[in-house]
Amino acid sequence: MSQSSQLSTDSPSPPAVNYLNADRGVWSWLTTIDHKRIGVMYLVSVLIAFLLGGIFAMALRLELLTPGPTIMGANTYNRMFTLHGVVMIFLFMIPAIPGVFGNFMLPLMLGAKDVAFPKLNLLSLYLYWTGATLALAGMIMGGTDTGWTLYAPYSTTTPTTVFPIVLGIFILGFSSILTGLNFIVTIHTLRAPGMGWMRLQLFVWGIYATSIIQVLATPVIGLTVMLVGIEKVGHFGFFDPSRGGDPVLFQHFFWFYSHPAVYIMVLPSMAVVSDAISAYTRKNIFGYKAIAYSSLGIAFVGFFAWGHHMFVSGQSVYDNGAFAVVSMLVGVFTAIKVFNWVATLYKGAIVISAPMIYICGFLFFVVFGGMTGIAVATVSLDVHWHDTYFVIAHFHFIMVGAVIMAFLIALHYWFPKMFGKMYHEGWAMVSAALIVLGFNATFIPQFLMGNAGMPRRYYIYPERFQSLNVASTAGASLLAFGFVIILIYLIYALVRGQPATDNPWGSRGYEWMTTSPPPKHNFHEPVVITQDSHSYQEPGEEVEHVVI
Amino acid sequence: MAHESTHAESGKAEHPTHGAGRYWIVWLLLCIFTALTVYTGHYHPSIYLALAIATVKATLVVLFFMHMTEAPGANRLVFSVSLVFTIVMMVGVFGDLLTRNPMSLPTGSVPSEIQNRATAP
Amino acid sequence: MSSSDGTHPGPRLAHHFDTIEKQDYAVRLGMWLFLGTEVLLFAGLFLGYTVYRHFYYEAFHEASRHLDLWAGTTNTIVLITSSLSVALAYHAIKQNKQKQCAALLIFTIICAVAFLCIKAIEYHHKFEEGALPGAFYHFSEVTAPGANLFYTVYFLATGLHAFHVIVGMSVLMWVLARVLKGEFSSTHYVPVELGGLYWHLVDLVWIFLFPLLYLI
Amino acid sequence: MNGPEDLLRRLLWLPEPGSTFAPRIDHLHYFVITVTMIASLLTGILAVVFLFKYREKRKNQSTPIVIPSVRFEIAVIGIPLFFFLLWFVQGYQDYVWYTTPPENAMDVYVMGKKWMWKFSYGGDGPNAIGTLHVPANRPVRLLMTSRDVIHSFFVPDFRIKQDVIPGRYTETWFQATKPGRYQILCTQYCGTWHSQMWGEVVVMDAPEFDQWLLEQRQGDHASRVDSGGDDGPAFHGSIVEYGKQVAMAQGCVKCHSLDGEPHIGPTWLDLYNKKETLEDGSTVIADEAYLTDSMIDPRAKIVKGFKPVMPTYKGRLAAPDAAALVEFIKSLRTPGLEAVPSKEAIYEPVKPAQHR
Repeated sequence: MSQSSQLSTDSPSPPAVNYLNADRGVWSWLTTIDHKRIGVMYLVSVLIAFLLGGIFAMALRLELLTPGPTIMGANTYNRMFTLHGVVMIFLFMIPAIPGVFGNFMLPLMLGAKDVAFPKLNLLSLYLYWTGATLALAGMIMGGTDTGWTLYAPYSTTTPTTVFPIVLGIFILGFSSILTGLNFIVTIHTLRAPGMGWMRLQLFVWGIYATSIIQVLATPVIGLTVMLVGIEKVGHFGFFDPSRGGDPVLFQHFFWFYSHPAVYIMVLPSMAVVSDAISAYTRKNIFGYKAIAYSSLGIAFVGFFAWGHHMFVSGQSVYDNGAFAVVSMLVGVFTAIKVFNWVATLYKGAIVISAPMIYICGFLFFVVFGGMTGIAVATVSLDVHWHDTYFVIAHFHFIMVGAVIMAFLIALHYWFPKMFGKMYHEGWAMVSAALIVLGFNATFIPQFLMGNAGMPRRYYIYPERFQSLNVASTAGASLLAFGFVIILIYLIYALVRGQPATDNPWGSRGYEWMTTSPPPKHNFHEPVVITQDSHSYQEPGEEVEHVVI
Repeated sequence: MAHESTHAESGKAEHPTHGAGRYWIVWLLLCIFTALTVYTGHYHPSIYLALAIATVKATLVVLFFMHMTEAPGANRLVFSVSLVFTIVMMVGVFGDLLTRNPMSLPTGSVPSEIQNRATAP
Repeated sequence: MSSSDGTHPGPRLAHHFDTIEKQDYAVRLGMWLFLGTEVLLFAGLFLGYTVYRHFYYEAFHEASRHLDLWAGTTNTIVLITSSLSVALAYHAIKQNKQKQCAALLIFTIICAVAFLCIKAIEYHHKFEEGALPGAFYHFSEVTAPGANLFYTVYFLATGLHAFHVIVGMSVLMWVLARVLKGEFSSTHYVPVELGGLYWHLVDLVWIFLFPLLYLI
Repeated sequence: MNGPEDLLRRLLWLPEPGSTFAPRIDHLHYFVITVTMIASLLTGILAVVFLFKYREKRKNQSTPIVIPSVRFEIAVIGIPLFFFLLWFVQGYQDYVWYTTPPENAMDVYVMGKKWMWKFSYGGDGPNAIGTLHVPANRPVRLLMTSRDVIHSFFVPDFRIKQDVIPGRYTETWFQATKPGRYQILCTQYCGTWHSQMWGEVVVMDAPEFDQWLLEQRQGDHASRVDSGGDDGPAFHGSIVEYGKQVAMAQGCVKCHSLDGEPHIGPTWLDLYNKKETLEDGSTVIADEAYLTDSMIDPRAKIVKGFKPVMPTYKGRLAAPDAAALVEFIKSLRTPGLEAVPSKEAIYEPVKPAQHR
């Protein structure tokens, strides 16, 4: 609040020519190889996907208001939760932070003029659009009802249209691989002079770890969905038990990607928070190396943990034990990060603002969501919770509680840099409070539902679960209301917002060294890095050192 | 450029050149190993031997044809990490198959490892 | 250092790179990352193979005996030789021998075509015998349970590999066209190198597929 | 039930424990969830407290550099790791206990199919759809398979769950502690009416159960309790009885004898699991898949010595009818064979120690 009013006093006129108005016309956007424009196009695309997935989610919650049929039939419901999952995961979560903020910010943070392969970057966006179109075509052609998990042999025998959707996922996978590949090469080769590895911002570290997973895990899901598609169309028997195929093998394949995929979504969120928390507390990040290395640790260990999705699938008892232990290690890495964030708040100079409200919410959600993750990775407890609403609530705590909160933090934190406009802090704080509250109201009842034994993907449910479902739907409406407010004030800010200064938050992130919005080639003069990232001391300034 | 990376990362602009002879030697070795694997595979089939020979051949290709010996560290790391994850995938799945409750294996399957037990009754 | 002022045309430096070395380093790293992706793509199929071989040991053994070992061996030699020629082409261009490089690339592409022809003949045999994947399996000589899966894996793995052969061949043709236009030289040869790397990967996959499918 | 624990259970909406397994995992559940809630609330509250306590006092305020001590670092890694590993050890012990059925457990075969549960008691025991009768305080092992896609057998009150997979068997076991009726839910998505794939476990006192089993075995088919559930077909009598009705109604027995005599088609006596030689010389095991396929596509695999004259029953046999026919065929056994309990699975309790 205070920020924007202060800034209007010393705001210089924004640069006349920037990346937004350097070239004009739709065609100049569609053929651009400017990472910033590609980031903006990703932003528009993922927001549309989010809206679509959100509408599905609300429809599902409304359907679950009553135990019996409410507003739709069973087949519609089954298609809808599948589409909710596919849209939210493949079209929103996975590209959200890397696609939008990774593309936009990564080169700025490195002091580079662009990503290493700009054309490949554009190709990756086009592949995203192609995949999205195919998935949407699949929906229009009748949709599929397999759930986003596509478990064989149901997915290979269902009468619904599976093929366009799996083809869509396959192509989206390619888009994801190319983005990751591009980022890794960019980080290796395009760091400005003076930018050593230990001066990388934590957002860059997070994106780096994410990209490794994207490059190495995504081909496996590509192969898996193609096998499902081939099986559905050609009856090759690969996953078909009546032809000797092994449906449990499908689950191995699927989770070998889809567990690390959780970290494709979460690591960038943690990266955003690490960066933003330092900026809003005006304080050096606590434990830089620990946060950076724990990102790599999560990326690595995340590859060994997929079997904890299969504890009741008939998997070997020994494998279950091994996967359970490894899952605990992921928890430890996350715990290290959480301690570091909280310690960063300690003795800071915190600006009370919408992103800080999200950060407080984020900390609670990550601990609760993460520790319920540990709970479901505890083998015996998972026997009761597996495939119930407890698991749903757990992963929504991470997917919504962590990823969407971080997406909103990133959107607010970088909005002035991206568009050169300020949003209204007061409305932002109101909607932040609504969203944090609405989120809790939506998903805490779902934990209880899971305890009581309500299975996931239930169109009709026993009456004893109704009160909790009503509570959850009420919370979801609050959540939706919060998102609508954000949409309104951000659009207002785009059109009528106060012009932003180059660095309205006083952040020491390298991306703030250029103008808002940045010029076409990012910097007006060559960049030389002379300072550690997240360092809030003036050169030569004596500051107190506190040991905790 | 980043001070620390000029040497490590700027590639192999002036790596030691060698004659074409090395490629011919590798090719000859590959052919010999192919003959060996066909011979052993035909008369004494053993998957372990076949895989061992294939690994040797693959190593030759990677090291000399693909110039892994001269590649910078990052490229080596990338390729080895992909191999590590391949192994992780195999180990995870086989850890399951080999120790799974035998009745939870597909009907009609006679796993080599537990063949005796399954056919006993 | 190697700009386009010399006798040989040099590579173009993109605006966001400082030096050609850095740019070359970047594309090489990008290529290796892509190869890593490919490794994991095939890893999935190899895993499928090992799992089903473990389940249906007998069927896999029997079915493997019905593949044409000579065709497989010939194809192995063809691919190894093409790998050699592509490596030699790289060696040639580094020494500024454009013509030799072009000839070797043409030889590599001929090898690729030969490989595909032999593969097509093998496929044709399998179609006639009815040794086909999954539901289409009606090969009477191997009836042990799981035999259909051997052919499922066989067709999927060799099919995906053949697809890579076609892609690799197209890449090499594109490189060849540029070599013939005289675009490459001892100072600018990275595309030849990358095309070669991709081709070696195709060879690498076959080195493993061959014994696993034909010799167990 | 002691007070605080029962209160916690109600707060968490957990159903009353109905099996010997339930209290074991409930204790761990309380432990884990309490620590989780404390940890997350502490983090959240601490964040909010810091937010106000350390809010920016003046513009460009300088902040101290906070450095972790070794003690802090050890605590940050050690405390979570300690708790996580403790839970793992406890959880894994319980899990091993849960996956090791006692030797003396009573076996019930469970077949999941879209969208119903079928139970059969082995030998000449009764079959039931939708309702599983078990004795209280006796271990019961369930050997489960699926006819079509993956299902999952879940009884919230017993805290047990196990996926049911086509083409193979999985097992689970429980020992119910109190007579009563407990809901079975399917938790693996299996199609349109996944959410209606319910059943019921009826736990009876042991003597009462023995009596029930005896009655079931002694005929009087009309009084059998094959409740079809809400959506299941209304059978009267066992599934085998029903299969027999179907066989008569469809005219199967005109060509397939029930006494071992070859007729126009192969006899059904002892047909199940028999190794048949086909026309092309290959062999096939007459299992469920083969029998079902032969109803739908009879000419695909003709047994040697018979003519391809059977018409297809595709579209003429509903899925439950086909299933009942298969069960009927399975029931046709010569006396000598009948003594052997039907064993589709490799029957062996799994003791982890037996494996490598």
